[in-house]
Amino acid sequence: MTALVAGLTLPLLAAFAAIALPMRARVPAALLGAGLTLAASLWLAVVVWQTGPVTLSLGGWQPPIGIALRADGLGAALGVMTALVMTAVALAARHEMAASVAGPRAGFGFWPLMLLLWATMNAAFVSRDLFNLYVVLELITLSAVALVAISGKAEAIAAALRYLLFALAGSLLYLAGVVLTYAAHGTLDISLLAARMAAPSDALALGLMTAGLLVKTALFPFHVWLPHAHSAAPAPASALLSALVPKASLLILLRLWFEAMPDLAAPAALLTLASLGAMAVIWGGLLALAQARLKLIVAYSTVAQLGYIFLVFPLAGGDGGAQVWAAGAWTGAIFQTLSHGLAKAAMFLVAGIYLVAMGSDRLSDLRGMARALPMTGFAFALASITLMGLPPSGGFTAKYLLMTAAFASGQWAWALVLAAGGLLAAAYLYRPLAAIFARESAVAPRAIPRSWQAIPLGLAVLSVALGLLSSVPFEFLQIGRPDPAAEGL
Amino acid sequence: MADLATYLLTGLGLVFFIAGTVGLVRFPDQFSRLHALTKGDNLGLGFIALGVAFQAESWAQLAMLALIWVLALLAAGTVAQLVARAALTEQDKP
Amino acid sequence: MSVALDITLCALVLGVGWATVAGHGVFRAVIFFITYGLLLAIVWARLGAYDVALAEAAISAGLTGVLLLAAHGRLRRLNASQEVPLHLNLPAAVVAVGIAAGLGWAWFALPAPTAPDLSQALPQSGVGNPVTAVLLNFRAWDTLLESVILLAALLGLWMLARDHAWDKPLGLPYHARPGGVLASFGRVLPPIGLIFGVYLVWAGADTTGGAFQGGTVLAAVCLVTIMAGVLHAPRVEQAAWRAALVLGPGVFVLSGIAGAVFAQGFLALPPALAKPAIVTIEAALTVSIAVTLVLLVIGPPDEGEQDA
Amino acid sequence: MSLTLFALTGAALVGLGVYGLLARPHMLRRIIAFNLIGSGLFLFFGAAAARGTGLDPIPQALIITGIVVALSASALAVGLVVALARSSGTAYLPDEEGRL
Amino acid sequence: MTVWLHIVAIVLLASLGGALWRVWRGRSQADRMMAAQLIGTSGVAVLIVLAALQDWTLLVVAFALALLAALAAVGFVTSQSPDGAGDPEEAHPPKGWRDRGRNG
Repeated sequence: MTALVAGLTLPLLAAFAAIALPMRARVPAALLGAGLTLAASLWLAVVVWQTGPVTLSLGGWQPPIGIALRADGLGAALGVMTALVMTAVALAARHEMAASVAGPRAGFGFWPLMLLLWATMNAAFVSRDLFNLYVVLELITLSAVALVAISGKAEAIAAALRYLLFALAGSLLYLAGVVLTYAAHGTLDISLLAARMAAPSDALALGLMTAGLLVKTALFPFHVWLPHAHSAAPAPASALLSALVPKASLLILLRLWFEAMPDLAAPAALLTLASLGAMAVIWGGLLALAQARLKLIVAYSTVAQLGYIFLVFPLAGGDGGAQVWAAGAWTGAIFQTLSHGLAKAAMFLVAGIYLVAMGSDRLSDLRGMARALPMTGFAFALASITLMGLPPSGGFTAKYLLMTAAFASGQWAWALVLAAGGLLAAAYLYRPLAAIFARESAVAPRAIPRSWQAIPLGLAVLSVALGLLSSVPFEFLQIGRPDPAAEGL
Repeated sequence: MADLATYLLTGLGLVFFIAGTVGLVRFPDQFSRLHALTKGDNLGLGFIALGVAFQAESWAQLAMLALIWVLALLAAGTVAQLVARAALTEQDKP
Repeated sequence: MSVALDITLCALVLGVGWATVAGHGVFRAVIFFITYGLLLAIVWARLGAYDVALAEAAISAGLTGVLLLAAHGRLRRLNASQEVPLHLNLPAAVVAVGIAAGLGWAWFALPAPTAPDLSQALPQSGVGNPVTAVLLNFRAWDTLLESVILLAALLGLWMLARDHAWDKPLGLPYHARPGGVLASFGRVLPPIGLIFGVYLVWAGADTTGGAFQGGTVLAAVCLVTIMAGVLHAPRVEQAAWRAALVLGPGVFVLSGIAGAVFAQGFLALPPALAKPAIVTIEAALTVSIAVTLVLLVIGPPDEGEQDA
Repeated sequence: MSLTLFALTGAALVGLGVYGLLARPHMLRRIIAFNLIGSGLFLFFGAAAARGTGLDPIPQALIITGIVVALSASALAVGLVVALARSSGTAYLPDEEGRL
Repeated sequence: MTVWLHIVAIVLLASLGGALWRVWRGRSQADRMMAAQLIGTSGVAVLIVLAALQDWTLLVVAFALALLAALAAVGFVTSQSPDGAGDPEEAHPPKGWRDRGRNG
């Protein structure tokens, strides 16, 4: 319980300190807060590993009066992934977002916004209350939009405004569903809703909430806001936005469909969700192929990579939840969520280094970067392996599990999507890799400290290691998993 | 007796409100409308507050009613003056 | 008779809502939106939700209105307040009617109401106003995050400043004719608003009121004094103001941790201490809310622009 | 009777707001439309909360939270619109139909 | 008495509706703002009547409305001034208004 509370309050207090303290004390305070929050997230994972899910009724009030928190394997694992990405971003941002480099405005705003985002991501991973999740989603939205606008450029303002427009529309759709849910059942608690008496308005409520969350997760066709918002932000902010922010709304979707209202998971609805995911995989990949700037390629790849996760709905949802392959599909989707987070953050941090070193992220300007800054080239290559789904990476484990479940359940179409997506990823990542590993280097880039280059490399190595050591996380994710009728393949 | 006062005073208040609205809608130029606005509905509000005061159950409620009226008078007076000036500047603009 | 009153009210609300959307011109939409907030406050009064009525009157009719008016003024000076000609958008109308019809259908499909039973919990909450009990005790986590949302919005707003204006005072440089009507109003209003705002926070424990409503009223009078040139907005780098921003959320978090250390758990308030704890948290929150709201409305550090 | 009236008014306000959001691309009007949708939803919620014996305080608290959240989002959105107008001279998003 | 107060509230709302027509058809922005101000006063009156009808705590809401209506109007007049930050009573912005010499 202490670890859970620490993970929520430490980043909040650090954010307050970063706002109130004078300029020179801000970054140290933020880094201290980041270190402590990382420790709290790891601690929470250890506690969950040893004793099972951690449950806490806030203020001592049980639902439906109060709000309950519950850290299961899924929530704790996402918390650890978030902590690793946040810590890496904080270390990299020391170079990029210090007031002396980014100016006093961005150097002031980045740190508290990052910490607020961290606190709310942690809150989203453990909250069991649908309205509390609405408040959390709004907080994530406002922090994320602010992080997009932080660069101050005209295109960033327009991208931030478009992002806010979509995100608020998504929030209101979600809120409409929450209102209907409370009006029908007098509770907002996910566990209590699982045991509710079904009402005719439930399908509409679930549909509204799902639609809102899809907009926030940028699933095809609601993805139009994402690439420009993610690429217009400064690189450390892009890493947070792409690797972490969509995961919060995604997690709520999983909680709704697998925990709160699994009885409403009709085959047609599950098929629709997965079809949209499949289209995201293809369309996002094709658009990524057409980009000339590294950050835009990486941002469009997020659209595609998020699509895979939606294959979990027909493979593990509804009546399929009781089948033997469900645990594999479920775990594969979470593996995809985790490994994409680590790899995507690594890629954006590499892009940030290149922007500082070369002043540009056009592929034509990045030729031969691996010779000048070998660690960054290595990091980008490892992260690419994860996104392509090549062994032995975490992305491979994810796609392997999903594909096995697809074959086992006879839904071979999803296996085709997985294969096509992998090929597309190889194609769109080949271009930046070819540029970075080109033999000639055009201009001598600015020197980048090795300690900075090592940060994305660390994340990329972790994203691969997730596949090498997959048995521990596999077991971890089963802790508190809804409906664990059958254990894996 | 108290009820009778309420009927009379709130009724009177309504007359002023209606007159104020009619003035707002009918009078052609801005400044006579402004006059209708500040006089009509603030008197109306005063009479309604006074009428309702006869139904009040405590001194605190009476004080509150009086305060509301004073505040509304103050605000309306100020606002009418300022908006009239702003309207003058607005007329200079294309 | 009371149904006739509600019908009149709903007709007005719908008419104003329609006018807000249908009418041409941004300024007209803004003014209709202000009157919309006012009518909605009356609707909440009719529903018996007095705390909501107060919040709606203070926030929707007051602060959001002045926010939109100021923004319209800015856009006009930037030549961006003009609107392209409007026409009927049939697909949008279909979607809108569909959503409204879906909600309308859901109303009749709702099962019998099942509100949580608060009769056991309320006496332990430390306050007599059930809405305050929910906000500051039962669902304190929501309220804490809500106060952080205000903060996040303000940080986001500040990020929109131009870099060279960053060390300038926040918002536009307001000025008024010394001794004029506006300046006098800016001096008369604060005492009234201050007393009323503090009263709302104090009374909120047991009757209509609360930290958000009180903070909004305080913010409103503060804004009037700033717009009347009586008070001046601070700069970002003035530490005391930034400390005021995080005071409320900070006290809230720390009291939550104290609950975890000394009482049953995070955000727990022992019934004996609940009332003083809630009043303390609300007082700190009110300060932060008021300052944050004022700064949210006046905007980032700015130099403004002259009328062409 | 009155509750149904308020709930249906809320639903209609949501519809009006959705129409405004989709059909009125000027960003200031879109912010207003968001507020219409939010308040319509809250009105529906408030009417639903008044159905039982007495008024359920939990929805009231949630609505107050929601009103403050809406104000925060509106303030940031207004700031972004002004910044957009300052940097590009228009309050319409790029590529939005009906640009001036 | 209850019936009469209901009637008063309804008539007040109807008169408020008349002012709404002026917002719709106003000739100038100031015209619309003034109509909104009248609507504000009518709203305060309605709330006072409802206070007597339902619950006297509504007087608090009426007071808040009266206070906040003034804020909107002040926001309007300042936003109408040439620099968006002035007082309509100033003939011209004071000299040096741009140097922001405040706060020392």
